Amino acid sequence: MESGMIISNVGLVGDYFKVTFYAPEICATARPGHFVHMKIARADDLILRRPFSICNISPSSGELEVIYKVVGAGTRVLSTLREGEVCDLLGPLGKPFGRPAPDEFPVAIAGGYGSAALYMLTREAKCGGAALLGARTREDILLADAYRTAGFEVAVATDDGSEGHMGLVTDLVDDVLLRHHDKKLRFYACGPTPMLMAVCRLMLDRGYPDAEVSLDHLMCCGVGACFACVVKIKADNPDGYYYARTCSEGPVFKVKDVYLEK
Amino acid sequence: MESGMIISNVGLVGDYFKVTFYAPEICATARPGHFVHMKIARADDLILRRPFSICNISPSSGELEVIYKVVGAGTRVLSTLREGEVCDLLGPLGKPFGRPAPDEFPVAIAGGYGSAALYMLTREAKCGGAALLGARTREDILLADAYRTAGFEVAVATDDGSEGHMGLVTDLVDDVLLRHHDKKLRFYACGPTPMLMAVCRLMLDRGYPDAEVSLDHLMCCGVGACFACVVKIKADNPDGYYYARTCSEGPVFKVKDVYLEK
Amino acid sequence: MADLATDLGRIKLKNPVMTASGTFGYGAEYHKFYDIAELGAVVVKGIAPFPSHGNPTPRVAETACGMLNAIGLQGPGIDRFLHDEHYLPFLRTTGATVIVNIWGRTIGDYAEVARRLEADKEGIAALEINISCPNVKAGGIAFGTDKNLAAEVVSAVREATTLPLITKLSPNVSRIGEFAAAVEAAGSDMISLINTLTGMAIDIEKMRFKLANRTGGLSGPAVKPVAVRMVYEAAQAVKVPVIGMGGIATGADAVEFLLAGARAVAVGTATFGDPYAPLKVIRGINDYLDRHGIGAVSEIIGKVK
Amino acid sequence: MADLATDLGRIKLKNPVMTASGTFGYGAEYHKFYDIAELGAVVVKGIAPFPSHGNPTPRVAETACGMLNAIGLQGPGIDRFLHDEHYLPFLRTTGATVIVNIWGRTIGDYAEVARRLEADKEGIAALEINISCPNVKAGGIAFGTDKNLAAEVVSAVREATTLPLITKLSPNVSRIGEFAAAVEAAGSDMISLINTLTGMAIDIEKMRFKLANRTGGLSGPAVKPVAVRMVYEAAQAVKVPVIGMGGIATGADAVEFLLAGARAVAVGTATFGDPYAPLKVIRGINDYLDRHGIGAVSEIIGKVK
Ligand SMILES: Cc1cc2nc3c(=O)[nH]c(=O)nc-3n(C[C@H](O)[C@H](O)[C@H](O)COP(=O)(O)OP(=O)(O)OC[C@H]3O[C@@H](n4cnc5c(N)ncnc54)[C@H](O)[C@@H]3O)c2cc1C
Ligand SMILES: Cc1cc2nc3c(=O)[nH]c(=O)nc-3n(C[C@H](O)[C@H](O)[C@H](O)COP(=O)(O)OP(=O)(O)OC[C@H]3O[C@@H](n4cnc5c(N)ncnc54)[C@H](O)[C@@H]3O)c2cc1C
Ligand SMILES: Cc1cc2nc3c(=O)[nH]c(=O)nc-3n(C[C@H](O)[C@H](O)[C@H](O)COP(=O)(O)O)c2cc1C
Ligand SMILES: Cc1cc2nc3c(=O)[nH]c(=O)nc-3n(C[C@H](O)[C@H](O)[C@H](O)COP(=O)(O)O)c2cc1C
Ligand code: FES
Ligand code: FES
Repeated sequence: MESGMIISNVGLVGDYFKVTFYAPEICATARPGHFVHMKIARADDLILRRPFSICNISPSSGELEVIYKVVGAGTRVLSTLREGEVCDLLGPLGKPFGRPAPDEFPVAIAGGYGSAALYMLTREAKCGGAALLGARTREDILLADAYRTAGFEVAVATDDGSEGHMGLVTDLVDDVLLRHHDKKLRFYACGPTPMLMAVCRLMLDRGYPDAEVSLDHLMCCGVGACFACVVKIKADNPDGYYYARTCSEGPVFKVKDVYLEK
Repeated sequence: MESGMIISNVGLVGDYFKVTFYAPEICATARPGHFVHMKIARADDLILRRPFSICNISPSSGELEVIYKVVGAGTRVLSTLREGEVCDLLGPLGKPFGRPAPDEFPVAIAGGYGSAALYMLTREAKCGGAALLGARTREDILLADAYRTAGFEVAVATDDGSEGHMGLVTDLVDDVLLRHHDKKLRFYACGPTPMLMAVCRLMLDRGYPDAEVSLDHLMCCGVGACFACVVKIKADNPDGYYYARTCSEGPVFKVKDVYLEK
Repeated sequence: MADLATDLGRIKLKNPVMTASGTFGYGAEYHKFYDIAELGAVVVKGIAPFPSHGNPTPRVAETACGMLNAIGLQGPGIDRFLHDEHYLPFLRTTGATVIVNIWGRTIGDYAEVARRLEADKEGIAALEINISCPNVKAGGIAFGTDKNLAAEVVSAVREATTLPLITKLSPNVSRIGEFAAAVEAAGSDMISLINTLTGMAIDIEKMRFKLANRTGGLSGPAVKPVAVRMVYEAAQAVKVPVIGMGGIATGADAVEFLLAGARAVAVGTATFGDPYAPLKVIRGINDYLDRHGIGAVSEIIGKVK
Repeated sequence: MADLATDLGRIKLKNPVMTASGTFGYGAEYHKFYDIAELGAVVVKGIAPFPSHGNPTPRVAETACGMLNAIGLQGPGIDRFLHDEHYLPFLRTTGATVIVNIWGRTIGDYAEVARRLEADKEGIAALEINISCPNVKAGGIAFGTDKNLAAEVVSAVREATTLPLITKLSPNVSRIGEFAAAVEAAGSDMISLINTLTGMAIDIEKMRFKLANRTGGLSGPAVKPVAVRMVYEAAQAVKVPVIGMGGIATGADAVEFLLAGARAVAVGTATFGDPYAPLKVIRGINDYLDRHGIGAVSEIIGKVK
């Protein structure tokens, strides 16, 4: 548990903000896919923490970045906090993404804030990668330039066609498979649940059962104690599944392990 | 109802703070003894407003001052608010003090924040007055210089004798009666309830049944609708009293009307 | 602008937002802020056959997202209510839809106050029978937590008046549906709920109860989840209209109750924080309907099942 | 440093602060943060004779100063609890005082899980009988809101084990004192309360219940006033020790329950906001006693009457 002092908190695009904390302890061990569980300062009527993926860290300066979208009461208060205010952070929490091997070419499939959740992969990729970014509209695309600067090629899909492919981000996968058929591809995905379920089916179909998805689920304790955040994971029992805790057994799961409803 | 924008919010002495709002509508009609009922910004888990006496106004600039002591959750949050934040204010509320006639010499008897609650009297006094200020200790004495600047003579009593008379502020009354026996005295009091009950008895005894006390009581609606804030006021019924609402029938009552428990 | 009119059987309201008894005085206090005839209905503080002091002070204590009150039904009594210019005569001048909340220490008290109101019923739209006030020793909560007594009170009032009757239920019971059904069977035309949950707070520094009455009734946003659940259960259990309340502060809160099956709602504690809360709730419901392209509030009632 | 030791009849605790069942996993989750043996007792999540999936998701919803949960008692079942290294075997290594919360769908289930624990009772200080979970259809709340059923469950467990028994009461009743007396008479050595108040929340945009189970249990600061009142009433009604919980987040909250008559307290929902909450509560009680010059926590129990 660390007291994260806010260094800056600024609007990005649309309803997205970026908050930067001074949180050296968490920075010291954070990896892609980890999240922090945040007690939002001043929001005294909200008793629960909020989970946010760690978007970027600077272990040398102790700075930790989170990109968040204002969607409800907590994120609304968060967006009003100023430099110098302190949010208590638990983290890094969860099981992170598998580290890409030196010969692997990581492909990040992102919807919405998933782009932020996957961004740390650029730190662990040895020789580039690809980022497939999906959003509703042009303004909601996050971090495209940052991915490019980090050496990733970027492809975009928007629901309204205002930028890139008009349609689903999963539509972009086959093109990557085609263009990079010579590479050892490793897939990572984060975004809204329906998108991730589509990713699971696609990856199984295309022969990537070890692709990893980071599942976003309502959380409460964040440390495995309350069983609020569960998702169905395949199990060797009559029902074929058990409820695994995304906070402690996840949020990252392999697509082959996710139990898909018929 | 007015949105009071905070112009400044600064520590005074001890646990006392002064907050200045821009609230021109309330300033336009506020009189000594009036209060504002404040929804403290950011304190989302506190559902009730807090009543505070209006300490000073500047109708020309629309500035309204409240002096408050940090005693609990609401005043604690209030003390962290900064310039530019907005607290919703209801006011001016309550029945104010009677206006001193041109030939009357007002005497303010204050305990604790009562000194702030009575300060506006200096605006209505035509030729000076006296302020008797009681406090626990020297540092808790509020506004002594301000009263002097406004042309009031000031006498102080502290529980620990660190300044002025060691003892109760009511002990100072007889000296005023003696020194100003030639004047038409008019008494006003505000402070903790036990002190005010002592003031009632003393004033009745010394022949000032029309002396006025501003009673501080737990409030809820602030406008007479809920019957939370009641005090016993004499009535012509078998019990000898009825429960009057301090927010709307008070907070200022004449000492002859206050029902004193045996 | 959606159609907000609400049908409560024998009475129709221009919109579904009422005030909760005991939180809106007798209307005059808030008529200074706005025209109270804009509200669906004004429910006044509880009236008994006799005047009453109420409880000793302190009478309220703030709690996390809520408050406790033990006002103890201070009130002018039926005589002054009918004839003193501050009460019913004033309300008649406003044109507001007025609902009179009634209480007593005995079943006879309830019948008596109902009879008196029946005799002078001009400008009264309905009576709300409070069998659920936790702050009055004799009567009150005992009626509200005993199905047979509750039904007896309703029957007695039913005989005393032809006015539409609302029975206000206590949430301090295990199976609210059974209470709703019991008072429906006894002749109540509507049901309102929830009254307050019995609670307590202790001042640990002074080592004494925060309320002179020891216990008080919990209200405000803190109780909303309990209230929504009980409104849902009551609406499943009876055919008569249900009026929902408990922690409503915004249009969104009100919509939650409407979706759960309430045909109208009441705003209580929220008015203390914001005198305009009832008006804002009306506006909020309208905005919600407009945003969802729904033409009439009646279309969303009981929609979540 | 005040004396914090607490006497719960057949068990003594080094301090009066326990964890509330279902909010502290099986201890291991928080042992990463601190030594859980520092707590008065660790109460584990409910154990049944069988493993159980729990309810569909979503299982929680935040509310004003509180939360609703309908976890539905997901759990490993008694076999894995006794033998899997994550559960009881782990807890035995910590030296913590362990209380096992038990539940079932039938009275026989309760007796069976008690018998199994009796047979393997090393490292178990007491059993807590959960007759009050509102989130399990068969059993649970039905036992908790029917005095006779509640007593039958306790009697059956009493026959199955010699371990000290705590019975955890439901707050969804009118007269909590009667339930406390009934389970005391049936052989419960202690009483704990409150479990959660049944509530509901609706997502008005999606027009559906926020919880897949529709209703859930309300906990957190919002319910504290109800909890303090019920602890006070229960402590007046029985001679056996009462363990208080419901919205405790600070030492001050805990002191309120102790003054109302609780001999120990449990911290639940607050741990989600702050894993260290139970330790902070211990420290807060100690600070309060020191500040008031009180030598032992036992001196303040039931002091406000
Ligand atoms: C592992 C993980 C990583 C996440 N990373 C990010 C991120 O990097 N950027 C970002 O913008 N969002 C992220 N989210 C979603 C984020 O947690 C929610 O948007 C946020 O909790 C909403 O809080 P609120 O108070 O504004 O909304 P409210 O709707 O008022 O919240 C009410 C409750 O629901 C919970 N909740 C609401 N929406 C979600 C959601 N989508 N996921 C989980 N809990 C939710 C809240 O935590 C709170 O308990 C992540 C979620 C998870 C589980
Ligand atoms: C007419 C009037 C004028 C006042 N003027 C001033 C003033 O000028 N300066 C000043 O410092 N204080 C003044 N007070 C007292 C002030 O209202 C309380 O100190 C303040 O409400 C405490 O709020 P809190 O949240 O910090 O305390 P908490 O103890 O957390 O408050 C809990 C609840 O109790 C109420 N409360 C607590 N103490 C008091 C009290 N003494 N009087 C009324 N309600 C109380 C709060 O309003 C709130 O509803 C006045 C009170 C009244 C009735
Ligand atoms: C200060 C106060 C006084 C109340 N007095 C009454 C009353 O006289 N009669 C009654 O039926 N209900 C009374 N109630 C209960 C409210 O009408 C309402 O049922 C309850 O407060 C829940 O709604 P809320 O959370 O919106 O306040 C009172 C509530 C409060 C807070
Ligand atoms: C997520 C969650 C799960 C719970 N699970 C159980 C349980 O398994 N058994 C039980 O007896 N009580 C359970 N409870 C109830 C708590 O133990 C406690 O009685 C209640 O939450 C009130 O305390 P609090 O407000 O401090 O949380 C649970 C509560 C929560 C919030
Ligand atoms: S959030 Fe509590 S177990 Fe995952
Ligand atoms: S505070 Fe409501 S009547 Fe005075």
